[in-house]
Formats: sequence, structure tokens, C-alpha cells
Amino acid sequence: MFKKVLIANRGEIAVRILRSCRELGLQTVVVFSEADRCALHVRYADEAYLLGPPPARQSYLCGDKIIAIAKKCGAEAIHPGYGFLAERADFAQACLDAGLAFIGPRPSSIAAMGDKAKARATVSAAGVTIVPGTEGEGNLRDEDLLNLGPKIGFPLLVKATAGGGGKGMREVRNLEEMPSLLQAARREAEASFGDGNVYLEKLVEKARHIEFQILADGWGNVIHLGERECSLQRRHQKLLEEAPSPFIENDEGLRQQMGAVAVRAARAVNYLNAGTIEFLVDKDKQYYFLEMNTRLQVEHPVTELVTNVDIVREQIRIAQGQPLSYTQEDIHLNGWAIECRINAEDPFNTFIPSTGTIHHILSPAGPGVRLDSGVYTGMEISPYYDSLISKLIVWGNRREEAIQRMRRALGEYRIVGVQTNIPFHQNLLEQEHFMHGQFDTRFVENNFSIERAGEDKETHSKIAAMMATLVAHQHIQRSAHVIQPGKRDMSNWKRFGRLDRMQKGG
Amino acid sequence: MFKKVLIANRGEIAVRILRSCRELGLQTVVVFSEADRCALHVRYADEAYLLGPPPARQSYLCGDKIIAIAKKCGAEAIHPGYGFLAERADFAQACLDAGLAFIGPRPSSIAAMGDKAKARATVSAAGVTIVPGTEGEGNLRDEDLLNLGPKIGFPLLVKATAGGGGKGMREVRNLEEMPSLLQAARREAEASFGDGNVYLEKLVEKARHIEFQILADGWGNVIHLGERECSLQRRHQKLLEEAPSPFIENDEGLRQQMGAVAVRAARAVNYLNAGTIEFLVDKDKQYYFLEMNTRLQVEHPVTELVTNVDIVREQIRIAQGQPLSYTQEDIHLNGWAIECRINAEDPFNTFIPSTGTIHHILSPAGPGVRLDSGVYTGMEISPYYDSLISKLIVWGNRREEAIQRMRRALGEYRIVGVQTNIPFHQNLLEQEHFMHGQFDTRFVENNFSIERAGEDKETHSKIAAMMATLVAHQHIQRSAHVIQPGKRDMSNWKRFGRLDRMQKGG
Amino acid sequence: MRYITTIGEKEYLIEIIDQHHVSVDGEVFNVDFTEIKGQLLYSLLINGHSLEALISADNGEWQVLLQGTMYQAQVEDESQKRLKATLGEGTTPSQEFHLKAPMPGLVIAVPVSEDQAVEKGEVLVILESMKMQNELKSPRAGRVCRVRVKEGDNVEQRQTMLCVM
Amino acid sequence: MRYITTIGEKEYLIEIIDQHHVSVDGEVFNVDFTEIKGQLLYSLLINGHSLEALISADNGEWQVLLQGTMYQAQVEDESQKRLKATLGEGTTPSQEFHLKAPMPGLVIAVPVSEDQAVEKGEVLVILESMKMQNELKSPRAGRVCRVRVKEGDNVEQRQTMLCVM
Repeated sequence: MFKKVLIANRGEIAVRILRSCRELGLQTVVVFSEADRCALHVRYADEAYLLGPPPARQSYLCGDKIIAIAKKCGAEAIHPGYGFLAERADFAQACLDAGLAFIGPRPSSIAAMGDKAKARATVSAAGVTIVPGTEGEGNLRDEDLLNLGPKIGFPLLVKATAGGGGKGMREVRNLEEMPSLLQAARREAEASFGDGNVYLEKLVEKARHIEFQILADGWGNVIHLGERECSLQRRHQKLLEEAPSPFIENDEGLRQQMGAVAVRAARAVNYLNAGTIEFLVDKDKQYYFLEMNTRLQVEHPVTELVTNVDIVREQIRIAQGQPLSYTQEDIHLNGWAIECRINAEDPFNTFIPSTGTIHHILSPAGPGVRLDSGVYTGMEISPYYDSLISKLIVWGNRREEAIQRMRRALGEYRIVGVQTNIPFHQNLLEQEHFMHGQFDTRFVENNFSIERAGEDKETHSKIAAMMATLVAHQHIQRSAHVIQPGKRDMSNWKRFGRLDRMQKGG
Repeated sequence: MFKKVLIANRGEIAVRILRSCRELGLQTVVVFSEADRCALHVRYADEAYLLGPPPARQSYLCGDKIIAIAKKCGAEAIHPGYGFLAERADFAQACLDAGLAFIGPRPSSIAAMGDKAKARATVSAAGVTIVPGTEGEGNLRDEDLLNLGPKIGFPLLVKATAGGGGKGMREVRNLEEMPSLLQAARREAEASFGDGNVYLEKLVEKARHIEFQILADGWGNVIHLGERECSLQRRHQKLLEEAPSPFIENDEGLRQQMGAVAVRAARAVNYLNAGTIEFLVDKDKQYYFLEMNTRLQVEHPVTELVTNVDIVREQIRIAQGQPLSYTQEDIHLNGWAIECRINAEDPFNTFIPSTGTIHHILSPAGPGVRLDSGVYTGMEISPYYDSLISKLIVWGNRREEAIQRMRRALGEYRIVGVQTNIPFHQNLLEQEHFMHGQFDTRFVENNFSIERAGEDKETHSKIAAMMATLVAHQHIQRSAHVIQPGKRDMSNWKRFGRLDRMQKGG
Repeated sequence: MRYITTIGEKEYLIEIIDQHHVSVDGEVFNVDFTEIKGQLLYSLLINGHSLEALISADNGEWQVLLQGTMYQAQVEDESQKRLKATLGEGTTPSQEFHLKAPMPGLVIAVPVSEDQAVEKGEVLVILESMKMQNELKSPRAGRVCRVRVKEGDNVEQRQTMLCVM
Repeated sequence: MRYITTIGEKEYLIEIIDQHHVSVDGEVFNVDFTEIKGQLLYSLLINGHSLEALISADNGEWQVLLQGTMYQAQVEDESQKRLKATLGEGTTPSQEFHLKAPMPGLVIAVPVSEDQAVEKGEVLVILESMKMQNELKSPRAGRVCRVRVKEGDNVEQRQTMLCVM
């Protein structure tokens, strides 16, 4: 059994994996780009090795370099986290070829599920229902796709063949807008995955995105850990996840049925380690296989909180050749968990990513609160990687309790120096529809705006005016002390502009 | 049922109580001294009122002022937390007289258990075994105590009648040292509680301190939530607590027997709300009633983590007149929890309290970690109150897992600006005896020293030397740039001294 | 000191009476206002109520993030404002809009060109940062001028990329 | 630059060769050393191993808190140290010990008096702070002098209360 693990990732997930490794008494090795010398995963690791310049292609995507480091420092296994090299069958194979355990599925399973066309064919053959589309048809040119579009019917989705996480994905409502959207999707797919191929898929309207967590060991055991509700998305990026799903909640029959289908899909590709089967579920509880993510998911903690299973720990045990610690009968969902993804982005300005130095953090804590974070006070948020800075996860006996706790925790959270989407979550959690569990994958885009939410709330406009005035007054008083009498005709706005630069630059 | 609660406390426990109130949708009111204007409980509360100058006698101990504030702002209940007014029967009575709910026991129970002599008589009458001593004898003078000492037998303890938390407590090994120790105990008791009366108690050697958490509602239901192991103490201050106790662990018979005795003791004083029965347990598992704490305990979170009961929430429900949410049959201990008390004190220098500004905090987080903290980056630690700055609590499936997780979490924790006892805990958790659960209440004082622990560990002395040299080198290089050539003969020590002041003062 | 503070459509006449008293439109409040040590966080106790906001200056406006809502406040000295109004400077002139990069990134496309007329909401630049493509839109109708970036350019945060006048 | 660094009984000859190379007693290490932005925390990568320490200066000594152990290091310029040794300054003179208040507090008792002889470990002052009474002891044998506090005094942090010579 291996004793030293290299974590080929960064940010919160590298820290998350490192924690389980350390608790198992394993030595931890991390890799880092020049932008991440002082990142948390480097500070916490036993060993850390420089990969190269900040861009991922020159650092975190350099599989060969990472394998060479692993061999040189005596690491015996590699955990890829999510993103970067996590779903690259060639990398998984290269690890095995180099005599390293890959903490994830077999390369053949990654390949089978990674090519969405193959994935659909495989699970379809195993008797799992899929969403209509062109995935089985190979890599088609635009003119073929434009012909097939009307046959599948609008609205439909253009999706990247090599994709995931909403990148290279576009929604098409009619034939007219299809050419330009195909272009945009291909361009983004090429940039994100180095592969511009796309396919079409019927858009299931009023759909919910519900996924099942799978664990499979090398002894033929495959179990599921229940579902996660992931319908709250923006531009196909998940924002808030729950376990269980309020749509399934007490329908234990549906849960076990979908769970059994998920296990069957996993078995169809001879699956090993942790994975996730994503379903679209329509309002009549018809469910369609969407895709399988052959890696640890960002949102895995909600499942951990309701099952008490440490998924990363199980991943490691499985990769060490040990059998699962649990049978299907051991798994019972207890209580309710919610995760909010905290991103460095401006919810009041079209969610534009925000970079800069984090001057101050005050983290929520206390009963039932878990924070998986990759940042600290004084750290720089660079533009090179995704904008996820932490995941705030809470547990409660019931959904209502979990919601109240999440509100409480969001209200405690302070991040100064970059904009975050904390206010977005605060407003979302106040929505009637959210409280009643009534939402689909389009809810955030079609039925929610932070500006509108602000209007509905008891307005503190007078208080805000007072506070702004008190701060402005303080600044004017202070600058009055340092400005020469002859120069005091300088306008307030100039002074504020200067203060502004000081504050942002500090 | 009340909707607005005043929290008559400060620090981590005020924040802890505030969290449960908020999650229940209750309005929160706090009070603060001049030293606490920017404390976390003030920042997080809905309303906050100034009590007076920093010393507790002029602020947090001003019961009348607090009741007046509650009445004025429309609060309907008062939660006293621990310490300060929590075990003052007169304050509890004054709350009731003012028409406020007191979130705690009836004044009569506080009085019955607060006077240790009465407490012993009462539980003794209910058939509970007590430790031999003079508590039933009233307030004796020194000459009487000096006569009784040899009859009880040495070693014995001098304890404050109004006491708790180790204040006004002294251990006496023989008659010769007894007079001066009596003086010291009386002086400290007078200073801490305004009452210099003391009593004697037989010292149970090789004793473990094991306590049971009790919940009692107004409907006649009394249950226990299992035990906490609190033997790891220094100067009678608890430092690390666990639930369950490794000494009881799988002895379910003993647990239920002691639990039943604890329930009986609580019933003997017609108990209401949360309370704790402390036992001394000798090596043969003989247990003696020690005292009842008629309040929420510092270490309540370990019980919360293994039972999933939110004790503060239950306290509030009980005070609202609701029945308990649980029966005894609902309570099952799941897994293992450990708490480390993080104090602002110097473990390398006789645990002297440390004050100053916290320049930086990096909090441990991730799976199975809970942090109940009352501080934040930039906050001042004042000399006016106790030195507890946070409680780090972890949960694991088994004790070994919890220990590994606590080590991991302590290793992540950074507090810069004041000294803390984090290194003490790190070293304690490496002790063989601790790992095997072999310790009594004297372990920390008699069998453990941080200096000795340091010697045993793989020494990083060479690395430390290198790091010190690199920092010194950087400082010299930097100061070389700013010092005039003519002044460069200034000795290094002077420069370091100056840097030192800059760093400590900043 | 008396100020006129504007949030959205609403104007408040605010007087800082002394350290612990502020009046808003004539109503006097008991306040205890303090900055949380060097953090741009401000704590206000007002008639006992505790409120905390993150307050920063941006382009002469104050941004107040209070309980999940963002307020944009203009604070002006009362006498100056009245003077400006008298001199006829009170009316807002149609100003140039400078499109600044909200973060460092790579320019993916510039779908507009010099002198082109644009509508409110029209995409001016597509900027890639943090693995996301972000469409930067025009806040109003106007004419594009001074285009200073092209596809493939790397831009720094706050760098002006083009203007709309 | 060459330094002689002393921790406890052990002396290390340390040379800072360049930004990424340091030798200790002749053995060369590959290092990457950086301060975590303004936090007194320092991260060292040494031959790949990642170590972090809290390092502060105190009375001309460096305190290095590394993985739960506190190291007190004296860092001296090699040439200066050799010079001092030559001039016979190498021997430590019996210095005065200044008992400074480790925190602000209230003096509960001063059980010694001017000129009194004390043993190592003898209590000099009892100081109350944070609700605890703390016994401050003499680090060595000597004679008490310059007693500047008495029972009931409030003292500031770092205030010298008495000396032992």
C-alpha cells in the first residue's frame, strides 16, 4: 500500500485531498506554478515542487513533468482532483505505465465516459435512458449539425465533445442563431480543452439536474451514496448544491431506482473509484442519463455530510486495493446539507471575475458549518485559474434548518479585497421558490436577479446613506489635516479618487 | 414563546449562543464593555448595548443594568452563557422577577448546587456517592480546617465554596504547608467570587474527571447525553476534552449506570434546562459525585458532535416551555469528538497569558472540523477577561481518526500576534499515554512537559537555524539600504531590538 | 458638517452633529460608528441596532455593501452642491464612458470598430479571465472611439480598452 | 555572507551563497525561502520539503516556532563573532536580569525586597491578569535590586518591575 501521494492540482481541492491524506498518515507532495508559490496547498504540503509559469498549459497540465516529479521524489500515487488532468485517459495511463497508482478510474473508463458519444452508446446498451441528440454520430461539421438541428427540435444545446463545467456550451432557440452560436461554442471548446468538436442535444425544459455519487472498488463492489441536487446554475456553472434533492426528498423508491441505474451505468464501463452519474429529471420525474463525471466532484462535501462517508478517504483506500468500507445497506442519508460556491466575481456587475489581494477574511464557523477553502488573508487571487475561492457547506437536521444555518453562515462571512458572490447567495436563499424547492436548471437565469431581490427586501437605503456619509466625513477630516491650506480647493472627488486608488492598490 | 434574546456574555460563547438564536429566527441582543466595542458578538448581533468600563464588575457582572437593558429593548429572555452571571441564583431570580425568561435552571436549583455543601447533602440524600470532605460543615475557620485536615487524610484539596474553574483551589500534601495554602486559596477565592470561604476535600488519586451532560424540560423529562472525558487539566483548568471517555468507551453498562445517577442527582434539585454532573472516577471505576455545573459548559460541543443534538437550541426550547426534542432512547453516541481549548498564553514560558493584537489568523477547516471562536484578524486581546480565544473541535469515526484529524487541524492553525497554547496541544497529542487513553487529572502536571516532548521529537534544529539566519540576513540587507554609511557600525543586536519593537507593536 | 447624499433616486440631507449624533432629513439618531481595524469594514450602532458594512470608494462614488445589498452613494458637501446647482452645473453632461478591463485578461474579440454606433447592452469586448469568457457591454447608446485593444492582446486590470461617447 | 547561528548547545556555520543556495556546516541546500505577505510566517522549500515557521525577534534572539517546537536562535556575523572572541568578549558576563511584566496586570504581591538574595525559581512577583494569578520566578540565583512595584500597582506590558543581579 502506498505511503506517499502526489496531488496534481491547486486551490481548495488540493487542500481538501491533502487533508484526507494527512489524516491517513500518508506523505503529501504537491506541485505548483510560479503564481502559487505561497498558495495554501504549498504551505500545507510535506513536499512541493515547481512546475513552471502560471498558465495551466505550462504548469498544471504538464502531465509528463508531474509524473517525472512523482518518480523522482518517491511518490507512489497521484490524485488528480477535478479539472486539469482529472479526466484525461492518457494521463491516467501514463501514471500506470510509470508504475504509479492513479487515484481515480481505469483509463478505459475515463475514455469510455469522456467521449460523450461512446458514453451514451455504452449506457444506452446497458438499458439506461438517454437524452436525444447527435452524440453517437461522431464529430460532425457545422453543415451536418445545421441539418440535424431541426430534426432533434429546438430548443437544443450545443455542447463540447471533450467538455464539462459548461465550457463550450451554448443554448440554441432557433435555426437562425445557430451558426454564430456553433462558432462561439467551438471557439470556447478549443480554448478550454484543445478540442473544438461539439454535438447537439435536446434541451429538456423545466429540467432538474440531479446526480448520484458512485463508489466502486477493485473487488466488484459498486454502491451509490444517494443524490445531489445541482439545478441552481448560471451559464451551466453550478452555484449551490444540496443533498438530498428536495425534488426526491422522501421518494425513497425513486432514489433507489435511480441509484440502481447509476450503479448499472458505472458497471457498464467496469468502473473503479469515485464517480458521478448526472441525470436530467423532468417535472414528471422521468430521468435521462446526461453524462458521467469520472472524478471527484466539486460538490462532493454535501454527500459527505449526509452520509458521514469521507469520499476522498474511500478513493485512496480503493486505489490502495482495499475493499469499500461500506455496503449499500450501510448508507443512510441523515439530515440535509447545502453547499454555496464562493467565487471571486461581482454579482452586481454581470458576475465578472474579480482579481486582487485578499486583505481580510472573517470565516463563518460554529455548529454544522464546514468551509473548504483555498485562500487566506494576504493571498493574491490571480487571473490564471478559475474563480472558486471556497465552498461553504452546512448541515442541518432538516432542509429548513440547513437553509437557516446557511443564511447565518453567509451573514458572518467577510472577504475584503476582491468581490465575491456571497451577496448573490444571500439573496437567492431569501427566494420563496428556493425555500419551497421549486426551481429548475434555468431558475437563476430566468427567474432571479440580485437587483430585483434587493428591491423586495426591507431597504436599508437610509442607513447606507448615513454610513457612506460618515466614512466620507472621516476621510475629509483626515485629509484636511495633511493638505496644505493653499491646496484645499481640490475637489472632494479628486480626493476620493485618490483614496480609491490607495485602497484598491494596497 | 419569546422572540428576542439577550446574551449576557462575551467571547466565543456569546457568538455560539447568538448562532443558535439566529438559526431559530430569534432576534439577538448583546451587551458589551468598552473593551469589546469591536468584539465579534457585537458585530454579529442585531442589537448591542454598552455596559460600562472593561472590568467585569463594572460591565458583565452588572446584573441590574443588564436586566434594565433587556426590559428597555424588549428582550424577553436572557442567556447567561458560562462564567459571569451564569451561576448566580440572585440574578436568575431577578430575571424572573422582571418578567424575563432565564435560559438556565430555576434559581432554587442554582442555589442548591451552587453552595457545594448543600449540593453534597442533597445528592447524598438521593443516594449518590460523594467524595469525603468538609462541605457539609458550613464555613469553617482556618483552625477548624487545620484540625479536620489530618482526619480526612492527605493529600487533600482546599476548594472555594463559591468556586469553580480551579480558582481558589489548592492541593495540600501535608499539614506543614496547609496554613499558607489556605491563605492563598482564600485570597484567590475572595478576588474571584467576592467570597473567601473554602472547604476541604479528599484528593482521589489517579482520578479521572468524567462528566455527564443533562437536559431537563418543564414537563418532567430528564435525559443524559452521555459522558465527557475532562481529565486533561492544568491548574484545574480543562485543556482538552473528549466524548466519549476512553476510560468508559465500550462499557455501555457503566455509562448507563452513571447516566442514571446523573439524572437522579438532577431530579434531586428539581432541575430544569442544561446542566452537567461531574464525577471523579478512580482506577477501579468507582465514581464519586464532585459537583453539578448549573449552566452550559465550555466543552459542550464534543457532546453535540457525537449526539447531533444542538444543546443551545434545546436550552432555548426548554426555556420557551417546549418539551425536549429527544427521549433517552433517541440518544446514541456516534463516533468520537475531541476539543482543544486554544488559549492566549505562552506554553514555553509557564503558560503566562499573552495580550496584544492578533495580526493574522489562518483557521483550520475542512471535513470534521468545527471552530468556535470569538476572535478575528485585527482584534485586540485585552487583559480583562479569560485567555480562551477559541475551541477547536473535531469529529472522527473512531478515537484514532479524531486524534489524527486534530493533529492535522492544529498543524493548519496559525495565530500571529499573541502567543497561544497550540504547540502545547500538538505535543500532548503525540504522547503515547494520550494515544492509549492512559491519563488522569494529574497527567499534564506530573507526566508531561513541552520541553521534554520537544527533545523526543525528530529535531528540526538545523532547519530552524537556517530559517533564523535567512530572516536575519534579509533584515540586515534591508536595513543596510536605509542606514547612512557613517552609521553602519551600529550592532546587529540594536537593529534586531528595533525590529522586535516594530513587530510586536504593529 | 452637512451633506447631501444620493442613493438611486433618493436624496438625504445628513448632518454630522457630533461624534455620537447624526441627523437624517431632520431626524436625530444616536450613533456609535467605528472602522474594524484597517479592513474597510465599518460597524454602526444606531439606536442600539448593530449593522456592519463593507464600504469602498469607486470613481467618486461610495459603494456600501450592507446585508447582501449594494448601495451606490454620492456624498456631496451641501454648500458645494447648492453652489453647483446655482451655477447650472447640476445637470449631468453626457460624459464619455471609458471601458476599463475589470481584471487582467486576454482579449478574445472586439466586435465593434472605431466610430461605430452602439446600443445600450451591445457587446464591446470579449475578455477571457479565470477560464471564463466575459462579454463587456456598453452601459448606454453612443459612438465607439479610441479603440486601443485588439484580439489577442493581454490587458492589465483597469486598463482602458475603448470609449463610448 | 557567513553567519554563526547558535541554538542551545549547537553552533551552525551558515553561508548564504545566493538566493537559492545555502550551506550549513559545508553541506549545500537548495532553498526557496519567502515571507508569507506581512505575517511573520516564513515558508521554506528545502530540497523539495515544505516547512513553515513563525519567526520573530525578541531581545536580540530569534524565536522560531516550527512544527510545535520553539527554537531560540542567536545569529551572528561570522567575522564579528571571531573578532569578539579574539578580543576576549566571547565569555558571557553575568548580566542583570530585568523582570518585565509579560502582560498588563495588577501586582498581587511582591514577596521579595531590595537587596534580598534569591535562588533560581524563587517567586519575585505575583501578577494578576486574565483572571489568573501568575507567579513570576527568578531565572537564576542573585540579589534583588531596583524594586519598582508594590502590591496594588497596575503595570503596563513590558514594564520593568525589578532586577536580579
